[in-house]
Amino acid sequence: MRIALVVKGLGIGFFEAAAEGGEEAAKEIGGVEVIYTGPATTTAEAQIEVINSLIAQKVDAIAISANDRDALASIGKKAMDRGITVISWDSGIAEEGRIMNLDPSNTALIGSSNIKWMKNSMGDEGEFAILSATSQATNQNAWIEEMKKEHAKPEYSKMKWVDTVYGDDLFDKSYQEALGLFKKHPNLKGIIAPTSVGIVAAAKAVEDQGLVGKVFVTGLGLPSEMKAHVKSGAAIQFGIWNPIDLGYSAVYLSHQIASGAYTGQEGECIPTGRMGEICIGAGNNAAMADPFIFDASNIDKFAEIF
Amino acid sequence: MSLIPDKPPFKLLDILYKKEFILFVVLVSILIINSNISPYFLDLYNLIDSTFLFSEKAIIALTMTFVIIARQIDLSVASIIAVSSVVLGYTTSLGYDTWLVLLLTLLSGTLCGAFNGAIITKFAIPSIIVTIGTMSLFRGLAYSFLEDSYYNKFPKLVGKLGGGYLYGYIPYAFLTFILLAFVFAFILHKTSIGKKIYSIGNNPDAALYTGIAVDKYTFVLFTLNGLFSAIAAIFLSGRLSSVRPNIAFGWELEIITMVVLGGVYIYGGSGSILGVVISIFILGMLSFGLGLLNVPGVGIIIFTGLLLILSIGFPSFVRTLRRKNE
Amino acid sequence: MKLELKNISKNFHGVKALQNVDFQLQENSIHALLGENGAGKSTLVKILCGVYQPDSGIINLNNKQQSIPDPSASLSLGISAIHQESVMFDELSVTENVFIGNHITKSNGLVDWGLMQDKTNQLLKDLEANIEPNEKIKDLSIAQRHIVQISRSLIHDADIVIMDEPTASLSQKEINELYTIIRNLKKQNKSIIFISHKLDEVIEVCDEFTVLRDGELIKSDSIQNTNKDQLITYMAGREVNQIFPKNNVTIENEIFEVRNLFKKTQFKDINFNLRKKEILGFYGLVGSGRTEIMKSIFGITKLDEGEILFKDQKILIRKPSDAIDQGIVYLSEERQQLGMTGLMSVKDNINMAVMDRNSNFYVMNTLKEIKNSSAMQEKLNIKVSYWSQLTQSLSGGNQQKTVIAKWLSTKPEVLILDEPTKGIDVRSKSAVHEFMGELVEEGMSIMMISSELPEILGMCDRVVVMYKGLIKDILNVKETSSEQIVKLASGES
Amino acid sequence: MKKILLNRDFILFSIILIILIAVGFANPLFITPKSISDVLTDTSILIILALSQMIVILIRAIDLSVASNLALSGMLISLLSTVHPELPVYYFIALSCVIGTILGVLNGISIAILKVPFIVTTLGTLSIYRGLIYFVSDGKQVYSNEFSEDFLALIHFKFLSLSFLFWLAVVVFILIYVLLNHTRFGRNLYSLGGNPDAAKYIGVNENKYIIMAYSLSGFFAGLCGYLWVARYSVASTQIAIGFELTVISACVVGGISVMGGVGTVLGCVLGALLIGLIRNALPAVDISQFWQLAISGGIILLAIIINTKTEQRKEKTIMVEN
Ligand SMILES: Nc1ncnc2c1ncn2[C@@H]1O[C@H](COP(=O)(O)OP(=O)(O)OP(=O)(O)O)[C@@H](O)[C@H]1O
Ligand SMILES: Nc1ncnc2c1ncn2[C@@H]1O[C@H](COP(=O)(O)OP(=O)(O)OP(=O)(O)O)[C@@H](O)[C@H]1O
Ligand SMILES: [Mg+2]
Ligand SMILES: [Mg+2]
Repeated sequence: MRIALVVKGLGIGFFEAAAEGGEEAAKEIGGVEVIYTGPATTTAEAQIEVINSLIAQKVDAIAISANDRDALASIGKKAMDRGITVISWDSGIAEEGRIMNLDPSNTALIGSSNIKWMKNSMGDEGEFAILSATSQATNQNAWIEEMKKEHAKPEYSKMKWVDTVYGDDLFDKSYQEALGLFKKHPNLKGIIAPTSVGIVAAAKAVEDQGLVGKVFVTGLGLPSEMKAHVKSGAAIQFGIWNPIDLGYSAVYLSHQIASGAYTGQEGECIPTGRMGEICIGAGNNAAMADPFIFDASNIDKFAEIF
Repeated sequence: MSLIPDKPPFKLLDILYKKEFILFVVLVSILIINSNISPYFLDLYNLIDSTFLFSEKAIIALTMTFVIIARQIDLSVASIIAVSSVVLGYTTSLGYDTWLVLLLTLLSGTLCGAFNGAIITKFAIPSIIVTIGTMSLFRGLAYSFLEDSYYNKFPKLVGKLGGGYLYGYIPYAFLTFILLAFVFAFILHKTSIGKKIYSIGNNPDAALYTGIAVDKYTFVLFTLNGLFSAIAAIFLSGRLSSVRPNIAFGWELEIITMVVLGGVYIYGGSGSILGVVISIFILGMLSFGLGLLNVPGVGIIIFTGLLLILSIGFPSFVRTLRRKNE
Repeated sequence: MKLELKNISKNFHGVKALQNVDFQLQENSIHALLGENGAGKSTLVKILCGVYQPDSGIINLNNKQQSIPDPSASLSLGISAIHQESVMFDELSVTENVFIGNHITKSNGLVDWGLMQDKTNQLLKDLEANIEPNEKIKDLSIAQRHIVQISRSLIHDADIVIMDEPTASLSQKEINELYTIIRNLKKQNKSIIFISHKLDEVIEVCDEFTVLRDGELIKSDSIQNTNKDQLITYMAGREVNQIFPKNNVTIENEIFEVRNLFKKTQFKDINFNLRKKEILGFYGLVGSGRTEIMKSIFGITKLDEGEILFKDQKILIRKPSDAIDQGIVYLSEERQQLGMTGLMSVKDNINMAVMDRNSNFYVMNTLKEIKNSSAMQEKLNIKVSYWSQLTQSLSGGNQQKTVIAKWLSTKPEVLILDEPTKGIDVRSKSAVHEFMGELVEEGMSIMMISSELPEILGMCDRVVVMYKGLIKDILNVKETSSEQIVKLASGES
Repeated sequence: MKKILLNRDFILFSIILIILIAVGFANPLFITPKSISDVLTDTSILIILALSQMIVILIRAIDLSVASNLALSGMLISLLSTVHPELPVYYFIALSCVIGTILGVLNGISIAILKVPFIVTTLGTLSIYRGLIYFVSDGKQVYSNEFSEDFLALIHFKFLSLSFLFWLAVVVFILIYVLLNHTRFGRNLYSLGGNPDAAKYIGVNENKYIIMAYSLSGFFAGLCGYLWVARYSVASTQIAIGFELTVISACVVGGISVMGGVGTVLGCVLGALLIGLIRNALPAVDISQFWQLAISGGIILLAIIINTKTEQRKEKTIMVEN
């Protein structure tokens, strides 16, 4: 069985780790070939091109982390019409374009956790800003919506949300945007970057500007990439789910559905190897696990892993 | 009356030196190699589907051919697509009638093109510079209008145009491209309009002194390029069923590559639609073939770059060598 | 013997530009290099300057064999040239243009601007030229540019100075100044190679001559042993008579008139009229505004004020096509840049102004195009092998004929010719003159800008004399003298 | 006086000053010495690349491949530094310059020897060099924690509280100023760009100069490859993507004519400063990030129009008014 693991763009650490997980799942299942692929630029058009050639190769299943939930729906539908199992993971496709979607974690939980980490890092008073990926990113925007809900709660009343900027998941652009935030908001105390590229860039900017201890960075990042910044004090606490597990689950789920053992419909609980069972909820959405929190106490250990 | 022949005596060898012939040979070799390497290549469905990936760009490549033959260049086409797509999404969201939506979309692209044309002709600034500026300006407008929102609802007709097939086989976008290619080939090679465009590209000053309205032609060509970007925007938005400000990012270079690989001289004055059409198929089949081998997108980029340089460099290198031997 | 060339040959992809040419330049002499367009004169010059390498042959300088691999080698051998093509750099200063390609450097390898400035200043003073070394070339007049070119060859203290058609675009007064400089050079023991199509001046200033035809050496001798007619015969290979065919047509009533034309900083108070079958000359120094006036009449540039009347009707010309529609056409003095599209076929060029007439609802009719081209070819005797031949590959004279054919195709009533014979050889020139006569006979009216007085006196009925954007006078050619015209043109009266 | 007012560099300088003052009013923090020094640091790489691009534009060409060249050189030395962190930083800088130069020479050869028009060549190598990054790195990024300390330290060196990057840009400015204004090579570049046909007659070997200009452009792209990687401490396939257009905009705004042979080194630096200023100022004043692209596009366009207009106003005079 050939399962394609399609990512937003090649060369991003998070996805490289996910591919590792996918390979692991394939080995475990046996008889599965994982095709790890993705476009050079993180655009929907380029991703469609990749999926198109996967359809032409008549692969058995495609698991996609989508650059655009709507743009990929019709190509997803086309793939399903040709008898290919399509699921989305990490960043979802609109419902009609896939069988099921695997969120890395519960969306509401990710949103609220980010605000909590911010509070734990900067204290409950002061200004903070968001440094996101592209302004169009499906998952980031959903998380930001949830952050707004959480932030409205009274315990955050003294934390002022002053800005939201976008670094397009490009390191240099994110760095620039972080510098811009410092200029525009001289009293800034925190940055939430719900993207593994943005969080490192923001931490780096804090260090380079000598703002360690004054501005705190949190968000979603890989421990291996954030280790130095936790040590420096630019980041106190941040989180992520295990990308290896995510890639593992995506491939495992694809296999289970493509082999016909499961349908991937709401209400089903699908066994996924070492990850246990993943249960599918409303809109055929499923969540993998709660985000894991990293700080100085455990960063060394996890930096070795992903 | 003296009898001067129109052309020198026909020699079979001359065909070998024709750019179109060389391109054709390249295309055939790619087809042969592809079908040998991948068992999935020679599949009617697959081939038809692969046209979706280049038809929108190809439509713009046609007008871009005119623009480049007239010694100009337009780097803002992809940004015009962004503007037009936003207009398409916005007018749909206002609940306008389908035809009005399409009309306003086409109008927006045309206006962007006209803006380029007006600045280039009124201020006499090289188009490469002007369109570097409007490239940011237009895309910036799309960003500032959409901010972090997006449109995913379009009239049914748009969706059908973008993703649908005529008689279940021929994609509308591809069909449009092929029909337009015939029209454009006719205009360029058989009409006085085409000949004037060649004159302008060859020597704009002489064309002006001959009474050809150089500025008017330049203006119209840029406007047309805008219009066709809007047409491409309709197909693309329909296919993606989503509009985001970064739509068609980086397409301008891909479109120019199509034109230049097709043998259109980048400094104007020479080139043919046939060459461009063959080059579009070369690029389309090349990237489709490499995609079937799961060569990542960047691999395709490298191949395209090499093809671009070698297709022009090799013949001129051979020519230089032969001249040295003379 | 200063310089001796033996058996020089040069091919350009099959074109034999020079075939076994011998050439001798004596010490302290002015040597005329003559020949029709394409005879190979400039090619010879470029070989001496290291721009081209000969395919075969020997170059002896001061009785020593030399090779000239590149232009700087040529300079260091004491050869310096003013080329036919402008070798000026508009955006650079006078100083820099004088030293271009050979900047003086200090011991640390950096350019010594101070020294170059001083030297240029000194030289310009010696030449009594009122030019600032810091000025950019684009701000100079044509004559001043020539002085800069000459300074360039003087600064290198060259023994051999080559001038390839230096007078082609100079007025009489400037030509005379140039002769003074040339004679001074000779006094300083320099040898000069002088190329020109103006045979009168050749006979006046030169000591020896060499004639080339089709890349072959025809004759080399002392000027005293020859005369103008003989030179023409050498060049053309046959006798050419009647250089200025007088046209004895009866001039009819007025057809074209301009009133009070004015364009800021360019010209003002321009009033003249043109009658049917008349040839009206425009004489003036280069840069006196003649071209500017014609450009605004033709709709290339905008007039600030003034009106144009055609057949007693006021007409508005906003772009060239307006003028062409009225039957007024303008043949530019810059043939290559403004007259033709070199990379398009001869047929396309001939038909370029009548595309609309040769097409049915925009669709080109090739038959009509060939018909018109053939008619024109017959009329003008354009030498072309096949219609799709590139115009670029024609010789200069045939290029000029092609451009004329383009305009005649429109069947104009008023023909404006700007320096129609500039840089073309005697035979083609007389063909053009003859042809002008025929056109007038057919009922056309011609305005001709020319900087050659004999041409004006020979061809025109009346002459408009211009000086710095103003009309000094309009004279009847039969009732005036060349002295009077030159005087008016230099602003002396 | 009128001459000064119509001087392009002066107009550009005034525009920069006006923007600086306007932004200063909106956000006084922007014009503190610290902030200005940040802007200068941030613009330094742009200045260096604009200056080297200027050399190419002077001879009527453009190098579209600089950003890809930068990224490829940067990636190669980054990969090496992960394997050999013990090598001194100078070694990496030199290597980056060498790689950049080689890539530049390849451009030059394609244009001069193979006669592939510059737009086509550099459009091609823009893709090729960018694509090669993926292949040499296998799609992986090199992150800050993978670089040696030595590799990153140099960039944080400060002198007179101005950054290393800034001083380097000053050095490059002086070098290129001397090169273009006080060496035969530089002057010949101007003549070649101003009138290529005529340049032949004064013995300028066009091919040699094209290759030289592109190697210089490549050399500085390579240098900036190190600077970029060290500054952001990241090397990936995506770094500096699209930056070539920013660089070209800087040159064009700075009055370097794409028709060749015209432009001053100072103007080029001012052009880069103007663009750097806009990029830094827009986020600092309260303008939505979504408007920034449109505004900077608009300002670039406006600057180009003003530039061209001042140039065109200088018409030559035939008539002496009396
Ligand atoms: N670079 C070149 N490439 C091809 N052919 C050339 C080149 N230069 C000169 N020729 C050809 O060589 C011949 C001699 O040209 P050349 O310029 O020496 O003539 P000339 O005597 O200077 O003519 P003119 O009086 O028009 O200046 C012509 O047929 C010309 O077309
Ligand atoms: N002062 C000048 N500096 C530079 N170029 C000049 C100058 N004057 C004239 N020219 C050039 O000569 C051309 C003709 O100039 P203009 O119309 O002023 O004079 P003209 O009397 O027609 O001269 P010509 O005899 O050259 O036709 C101009 O288009 C320009 O290219
Ligand atoms: Mg000549
Ligand atoms: Mg003139």
